[in-house]
Amino acid sequence: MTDWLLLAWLWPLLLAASALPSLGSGAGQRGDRARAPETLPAWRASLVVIGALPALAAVWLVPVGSSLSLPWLFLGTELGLDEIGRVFLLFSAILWLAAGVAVAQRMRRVAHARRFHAFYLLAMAGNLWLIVGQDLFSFYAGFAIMSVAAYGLVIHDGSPAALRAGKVYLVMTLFGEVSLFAALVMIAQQTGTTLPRPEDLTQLGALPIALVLLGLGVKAGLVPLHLWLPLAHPAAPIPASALLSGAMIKVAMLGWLRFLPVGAIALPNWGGLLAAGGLLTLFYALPIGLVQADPKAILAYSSISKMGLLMLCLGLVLMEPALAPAGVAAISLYAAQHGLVKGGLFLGVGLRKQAAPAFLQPFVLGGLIVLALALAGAPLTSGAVAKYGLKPVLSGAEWPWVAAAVTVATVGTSLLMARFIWVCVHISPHPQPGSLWPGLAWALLILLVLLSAFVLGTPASWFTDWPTIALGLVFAGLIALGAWRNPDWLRPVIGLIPPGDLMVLARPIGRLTVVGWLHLWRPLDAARLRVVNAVTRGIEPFLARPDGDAERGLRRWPVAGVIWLGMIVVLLLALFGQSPHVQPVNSATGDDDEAQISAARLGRESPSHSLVETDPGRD
Amino acid sequence: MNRDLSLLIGILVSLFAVLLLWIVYITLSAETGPRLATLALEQLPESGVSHPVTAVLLNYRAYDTLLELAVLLAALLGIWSLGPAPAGFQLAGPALAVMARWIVPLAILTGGYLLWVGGHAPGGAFQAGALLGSAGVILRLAGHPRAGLPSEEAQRWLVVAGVGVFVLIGLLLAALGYGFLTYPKAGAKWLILLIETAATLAIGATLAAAYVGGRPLGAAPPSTPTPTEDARA
Amino acid sequence: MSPLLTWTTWLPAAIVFSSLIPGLLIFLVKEEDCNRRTLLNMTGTLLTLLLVGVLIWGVFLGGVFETRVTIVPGLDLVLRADALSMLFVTLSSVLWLVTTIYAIGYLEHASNRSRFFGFFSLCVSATVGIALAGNLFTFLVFYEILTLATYPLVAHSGTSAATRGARIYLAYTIAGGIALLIGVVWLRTLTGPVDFVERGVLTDMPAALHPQLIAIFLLLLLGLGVKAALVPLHGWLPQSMVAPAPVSSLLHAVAVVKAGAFGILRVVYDVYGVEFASELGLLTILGAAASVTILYGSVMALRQDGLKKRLAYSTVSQVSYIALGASILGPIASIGGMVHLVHQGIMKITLFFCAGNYAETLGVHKVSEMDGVGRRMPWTTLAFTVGALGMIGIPPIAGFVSKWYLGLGAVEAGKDWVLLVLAASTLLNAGYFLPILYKAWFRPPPESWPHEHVFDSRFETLGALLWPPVITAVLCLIAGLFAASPFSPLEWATLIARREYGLIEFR
Amino acid sequence: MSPAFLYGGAGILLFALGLWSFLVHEPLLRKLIGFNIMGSGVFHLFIAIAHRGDGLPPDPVPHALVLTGIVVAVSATALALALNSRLEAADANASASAHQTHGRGADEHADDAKRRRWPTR
Amino acid sequence: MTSTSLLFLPVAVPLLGALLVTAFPRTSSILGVTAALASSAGGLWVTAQTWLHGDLGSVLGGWGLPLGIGLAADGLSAALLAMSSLVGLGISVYAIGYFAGSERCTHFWPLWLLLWASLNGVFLAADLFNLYVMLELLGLSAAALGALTGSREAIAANLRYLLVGLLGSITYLLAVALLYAGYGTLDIGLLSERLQPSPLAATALVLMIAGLALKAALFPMHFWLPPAHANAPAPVSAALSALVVKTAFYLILRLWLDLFPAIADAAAAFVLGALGAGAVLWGSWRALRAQRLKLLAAYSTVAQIGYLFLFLPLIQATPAGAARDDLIAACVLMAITHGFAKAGFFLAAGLVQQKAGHDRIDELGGAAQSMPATTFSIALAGAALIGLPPSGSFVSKWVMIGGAFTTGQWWWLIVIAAGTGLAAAYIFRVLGHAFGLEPTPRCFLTNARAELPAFLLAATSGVLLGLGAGPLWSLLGLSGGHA
Repeated sequence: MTDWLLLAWLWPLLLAASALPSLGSGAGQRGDRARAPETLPAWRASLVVIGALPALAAVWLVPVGSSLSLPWLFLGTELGLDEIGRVFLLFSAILWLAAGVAVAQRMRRVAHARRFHAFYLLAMAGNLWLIVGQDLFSFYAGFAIMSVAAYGLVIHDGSPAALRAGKVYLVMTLFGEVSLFAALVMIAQQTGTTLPRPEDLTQLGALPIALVLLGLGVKAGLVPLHLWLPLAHPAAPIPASALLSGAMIKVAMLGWLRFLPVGAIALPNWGGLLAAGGLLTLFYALPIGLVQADPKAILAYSSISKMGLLMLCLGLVLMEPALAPAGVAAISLYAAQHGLVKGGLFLGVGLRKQAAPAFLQPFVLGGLIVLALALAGAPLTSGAVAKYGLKPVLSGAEWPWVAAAVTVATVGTSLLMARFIWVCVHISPHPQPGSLWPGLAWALLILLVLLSAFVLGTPASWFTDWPTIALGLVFAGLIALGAWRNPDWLRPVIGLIPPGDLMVLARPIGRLTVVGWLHLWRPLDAARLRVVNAVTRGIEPFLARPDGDAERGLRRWPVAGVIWLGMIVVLLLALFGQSPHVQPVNSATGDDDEAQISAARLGRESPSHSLVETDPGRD
Repeated sequence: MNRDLSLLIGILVSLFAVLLLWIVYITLSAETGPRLATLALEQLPESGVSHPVTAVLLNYRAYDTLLELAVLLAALLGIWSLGPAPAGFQLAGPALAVMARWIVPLAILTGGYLLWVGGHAPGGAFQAGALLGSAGVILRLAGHPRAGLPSEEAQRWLVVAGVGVFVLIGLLLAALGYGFLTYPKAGAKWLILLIETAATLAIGATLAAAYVGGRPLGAAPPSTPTPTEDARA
Repeated sequence: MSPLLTWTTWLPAAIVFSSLIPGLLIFLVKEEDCNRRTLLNMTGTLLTLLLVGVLIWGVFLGGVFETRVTIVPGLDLVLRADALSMLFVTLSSVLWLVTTIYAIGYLEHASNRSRFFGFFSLCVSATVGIALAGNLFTFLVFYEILTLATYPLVAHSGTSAATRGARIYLAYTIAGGIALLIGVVWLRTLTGPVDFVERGVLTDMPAALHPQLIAIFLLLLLGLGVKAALVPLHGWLPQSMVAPAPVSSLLHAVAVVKAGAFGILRVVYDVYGVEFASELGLLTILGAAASVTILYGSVMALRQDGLKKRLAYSTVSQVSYIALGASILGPIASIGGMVHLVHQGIMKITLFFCAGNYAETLGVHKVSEMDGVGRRMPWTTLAFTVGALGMIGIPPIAGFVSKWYLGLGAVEAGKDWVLLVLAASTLLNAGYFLPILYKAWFRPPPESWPHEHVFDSRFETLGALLWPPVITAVLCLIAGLFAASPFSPLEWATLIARREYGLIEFR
Repeated sequence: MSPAFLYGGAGILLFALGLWSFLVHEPLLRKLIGFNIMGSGVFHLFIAIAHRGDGLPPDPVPHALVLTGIVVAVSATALALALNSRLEAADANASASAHQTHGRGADEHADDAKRRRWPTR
Repeated sequence: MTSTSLLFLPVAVPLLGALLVTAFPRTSSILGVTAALASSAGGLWVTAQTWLHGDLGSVLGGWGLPLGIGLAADGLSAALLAMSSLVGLGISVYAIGYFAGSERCTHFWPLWLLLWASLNGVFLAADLFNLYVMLELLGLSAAALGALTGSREAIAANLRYLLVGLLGSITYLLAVALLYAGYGTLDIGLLSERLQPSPLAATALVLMIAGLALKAALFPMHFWLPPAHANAPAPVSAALSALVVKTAFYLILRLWLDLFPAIADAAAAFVLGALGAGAVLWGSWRALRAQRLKLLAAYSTVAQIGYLFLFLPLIQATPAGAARDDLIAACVLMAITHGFAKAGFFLAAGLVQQKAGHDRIDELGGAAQSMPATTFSIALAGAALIGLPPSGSFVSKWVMIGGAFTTGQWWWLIVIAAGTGLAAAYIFRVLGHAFGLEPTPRCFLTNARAELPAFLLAATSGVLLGLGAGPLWSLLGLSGGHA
């Protein structure tokens, strides 16, 4: 049964491969540009839907805790399904399916459709491989493929805003990926295995933990690292942003749960840091979300705040290992719920903008309101159930005031949702044909969200902190009333902060670095050039001058004669230099003892030996 | 510049000369062994000639003489390769013509004698060849364009004869088992004589042709046929 | 066993000759006699591949293959097949087959083809010789022959730029060759004939000689560094990009550049022995040089507009991964270095093939002209994408595997700064590859290509031009996806590392 | 001061003189004369070596060597003279032809002639 | 007839050939080639005998040693004899095509065969005075051959060469006279036994080296070589550079090793080494700056001779034994490889000059590209001149550098490195022109008979001598008698 796990992510990968341009057909050499954007045939468009089915099947068919080891694949992959994995697989598969239907319908006639489908399937494969794969390599491989493919989704319609968002997304994702890579390398080295279980991770050093937090923080939207999120979501097509918000950013939580010693040992400082970060994200995103004009931007900021909440809970769990079992389950449940609701909201916005028959619009609005309430955690909704799950974590944490802070945040969220509904009401739809199937899928999704509240939740959980929700709604009603009476009351506030808030600062910083670099590099370059020119100018005349007959002088006989005689004199000096051994043996005039010595010396074996051995030092 | 260079060369050369003088003084004054003299003189009877120098030249160190003739031939071939001979001198005046008519036969005769006497007294191929060469020079000066030498074809054979005879005899002796240039005791005298005569002719022709200074011209000279060739042929 | 023993002596030599002899024959082929030339080419490549296959099978069975020819007493030419040489010989013979097909397609109507293919085969036999060299003398002989054989290829097109490039290439490599010669002879005078031995030869040299050994290592590094394009000595690589595409792909991505890196591996592992080298502090020198090259190469690549120039600088930085792997003491890092020898080869050759395709089919030479190339030549650009992503180190393509092992080995050896270098290099690679991919896939194509050349073939360009990059791209994927399977480059590198470090136990 | 040394010393002096004039004098004829004097100097040395005291006949081998040396010297001188005459002939008609064509001053011709290349084959 | 008694053949056969060719000028080329074949056969036969039976020696005239002239063929002379035979054969085959149809051919053959005879004579001679006569014959015929082109430069250059040769020989003769005076014999073998260190011996050594250095064109005295070799016809300049200059070096090596081991000391060797180093640097630099191909080749000869002289200090500093044998063998290998390489280079250069009508390097592109075989031979010969593997000079450079390290004379390394670099520069400056945009040549060999000798000579130097250096070692091993 476990090979469904392999099929879960391999199937979309294969489909993505088939979406590649076929060799012989239209992509030939002739007019590849003249044709209008081709509409994908039905069967090819439906690939995106079929892609998610094996994953969904895997959720049911594969028992929890089973694992499939493939030593030959990649660097020894280990596919398995634990509780967290199962929950993540479930809601991700559902989301990929729902969005898939929307893609199949909506993205058939649009330009570069084939390319979008290919990237969609690739992202799906990456996401699923990541969830199903237990070992480090699969996680990192899935993460990388998903991120790169998501880039293709973000910049699909090629507008300048999309391109800019894509660039920011890519740069930040790459930084995230690189730090994740470093972290995983250290984890592998310190734990010794590529299948780290929480107890192996206990003795992790500070650096890997920091890098994991940083790497996945980019994907999760930890505040200073969240800049790409509000830019990417509005720019991406609706189904893509649904998945970005719903499935892809949740991966960070999965990664943390897998690669941090959750529940094994207490990490007071790292846990505290994460919790504080979560808190900051939670409260930072809400006000900016409120002032956004684009509904998708609002949803983006709501995702950021929700992720902040999850980070807070994870931080608390890290600080207090006792909370781990309940906390982990709650976090994954909350993540699943948020994923589905956020996905639904995005798809709803899509339908709101392009739903075909006019009469469907009220149903769409109704659905959106339901989902908004679910997100805010209104009673009788899955949001309440999920929030109920988090209660023990928040209450049991060391920081007593955290529960109060969260309630304030809940108020903020409900305000945000009200703002969202307000904006949706004012969208003027321009219907397009073929929105029947997406509508149906959306309806099913809403039904699922509603049902999940009753299936999973206990009666007590249905009414978790309904008073704060009520307060929020009343407050929202008052503002809505004020805005309804004179529309330009809030005008100065709306659009005060552009979507990519801190990105505004990016341009000046960018310009600054470029100027600084030029100032540094230019003088260096100039100096180098000067040196090179000086050298060439120096050598040039020397080489270029056709050198005259340098040897004419040498050729004159007197000169040659002097040189030759000079050489003879030098050689004579060299030979006569060592006078003792050159003393003539039988010279009448030389003194006798000198003769005896040299004769004695020569007495031994052949002269060449004696000469060299006796005075090797001299040469 | 040249002034001090030649001075410098002078100093160096004189230094060099002093050293050499010292060396020669030492070696000559020291009583060295008899060198090759006694050995050469003892072997004289078997060498086939009585005069020691001719024995050394044509028997003990015959190989050197062979090569020496080759050097002469090389020089001539070098001269021929430079191009045709320059124009000869105009016909000699009466005094020179008479003198030539007397001197040339005389030179040839003494050459022949010198060749013969070489066997037992100072003389031999080189001195005889030199005389024949001088006869050629006189004829050239007297206006004979080819210095009394035959046509180019013949000249080539004449010039080659010296080295040719020597090498052929050597190879023949080697073939017969005596070894290259190792004369049998009995025939040594006649072999040497044969080599000497061929050498004389070759040296004479070579020196004359060398004096002509280039490849001999085709046409024979208009003047009276000189007595020399037929006398010798 | 006797019949088996005899062929173990001539097999390595047969491999070298199987590419040498067809090469020499090709010189004599008349220019317009295309099919005979192609026949000779293909027989050469297939024969070499077959023999290499037999060799691998033989080595796998544990046979020892060695051809020893004594030129002069004390100096002998040794061709031996040990694990490390098998890695490089397999790489070069496989890629030679692919590149020959590509070259035949690429030089369809070019001039001087007999001369080209002759020298091409000479180069490959030199590379095979380098791979199989059993001692430093043989290595040096083939190393210099490689220089001689590559010069005419770089100068092949005959333009003034080509001659200038070739001259610069020659100046560097000849100087390197001289330094290597002096180093090798100096070593030989100290230690006698230097055969490559698994754990290094010099481990037990007396302490007095250590300063000399360090000086020798620097000389050897200087000589090998020229071909391995370490920073100060890399000047020739970008200049020799004027060579035709098959040359720059096989030679400047695989044969020549790898010869330098392979040499460094040989010197560190089989001459000095890695423990002894680290004792002398040589590894830190090598590590520093490699890191500087990695970063400098990538930074320079950012600024190049010419596609092949950019790939050249990328080669400069990527080859130093191998040197970096060698410079870290530890089996895992050396596995990373050695496996990168293969991975970088297949990835870089894919990129150069694609660059060649763009130049040949569309006349696109500059990155700025590459808008919308993905639409016009989807399969080539897809191969280019696989290669580029592999270079950046995106799993599951081969590049990630070697980067992973390098990182792991570095952390194992306690050198965390190497992770920083790897991270910076990855970002820089992304910095100069992703814009190309973006332009290719997401930008609309221009009105008309610089000088488009329509081939009469069903595919986007000539079949012989299209299939090689696709094949090598698939190779990258397979090397990545099935890295852990037996007979993969990674397994083979692990085998080598195990022998180099004497870890006897078999996993 | 045995006669042999006297004679040998004279030979050495002759050799030195010949060498000096060979190196210093520029015109070829003086060089050749210098060379021949050097040659005769060496031959005198050989003869001096051959002397074995006044009673005994002299050593024939050096005599033979001298004979060979003389012939070699003669042939070398002959070739040198022939080369030199060709050289002067070449200069002569080169300056003659230069004179007709350019009509410039006499001495310039000499330089031109020296430098103009003889048409090679 | 035992093999020792046939030692005179390599001299007699070419001599006989020369005479025949002089006598029958019209059929000179056919006769000449047959004579060339015969004499190379003779030379190779002597080498084979030495290879099989070890050193050969015989005395001509049957009068025993002190009196008669000895001929000796040990490993050293056998190796050089083999070189001169093969290179001579190559040059002769080339000369047929080169001189075909011009009346110069009748002058070339006799002088060429005389030169060949004197070459073999020098390698086989064991008698000092005989060597003098051989050197004279060599000098004269070489000068005469050099002047064959008849151009003014050629005649002036060869006159200067002749004078230099005469000066060298007369100095050598003076040394012979002194040695005869001092030790009473002219045979090298006897003399080396009787020789004791004395001012006489030292002076004789200096005189001989000075004379032969002039003939071998050692650095300051090389002024006559470039014009003489550059203006001679191609086969002649090949013979001059490859063979004639080698004989002078052979004699210096022979005297240094066999006759004067007791007297020659490190200081003298260092002087010669220094001059050699100067030759390497100055020759290579002038070759790099030369405008004409043949001038480049001539200066390259000056440089290569410098390399040979570099061996002397190394050999002197190494005590007798295997290391010294290696060095001597490497020196001989370098000489032989240079012989083949330079002959191949000059013959190829001649072809290029014939095709292009001139030999100015900068305008050679077209000609070089249209004759692939010739350019390939220039490349192979160039590789041997630079000392790149697989050429023979690579092996000898390997041993030389090894020797420099063992004897601690590291300063020669700088010279060798600089020399190799400069050599690569000037060789590839020529080869660079072979890759222009001219039309593609139809096939490899354009004119087989002319290109084949050059190609084979270059290939031998470039490849065979490198890989096949073993037999030379065993051949020379015989000579030393050491381990």
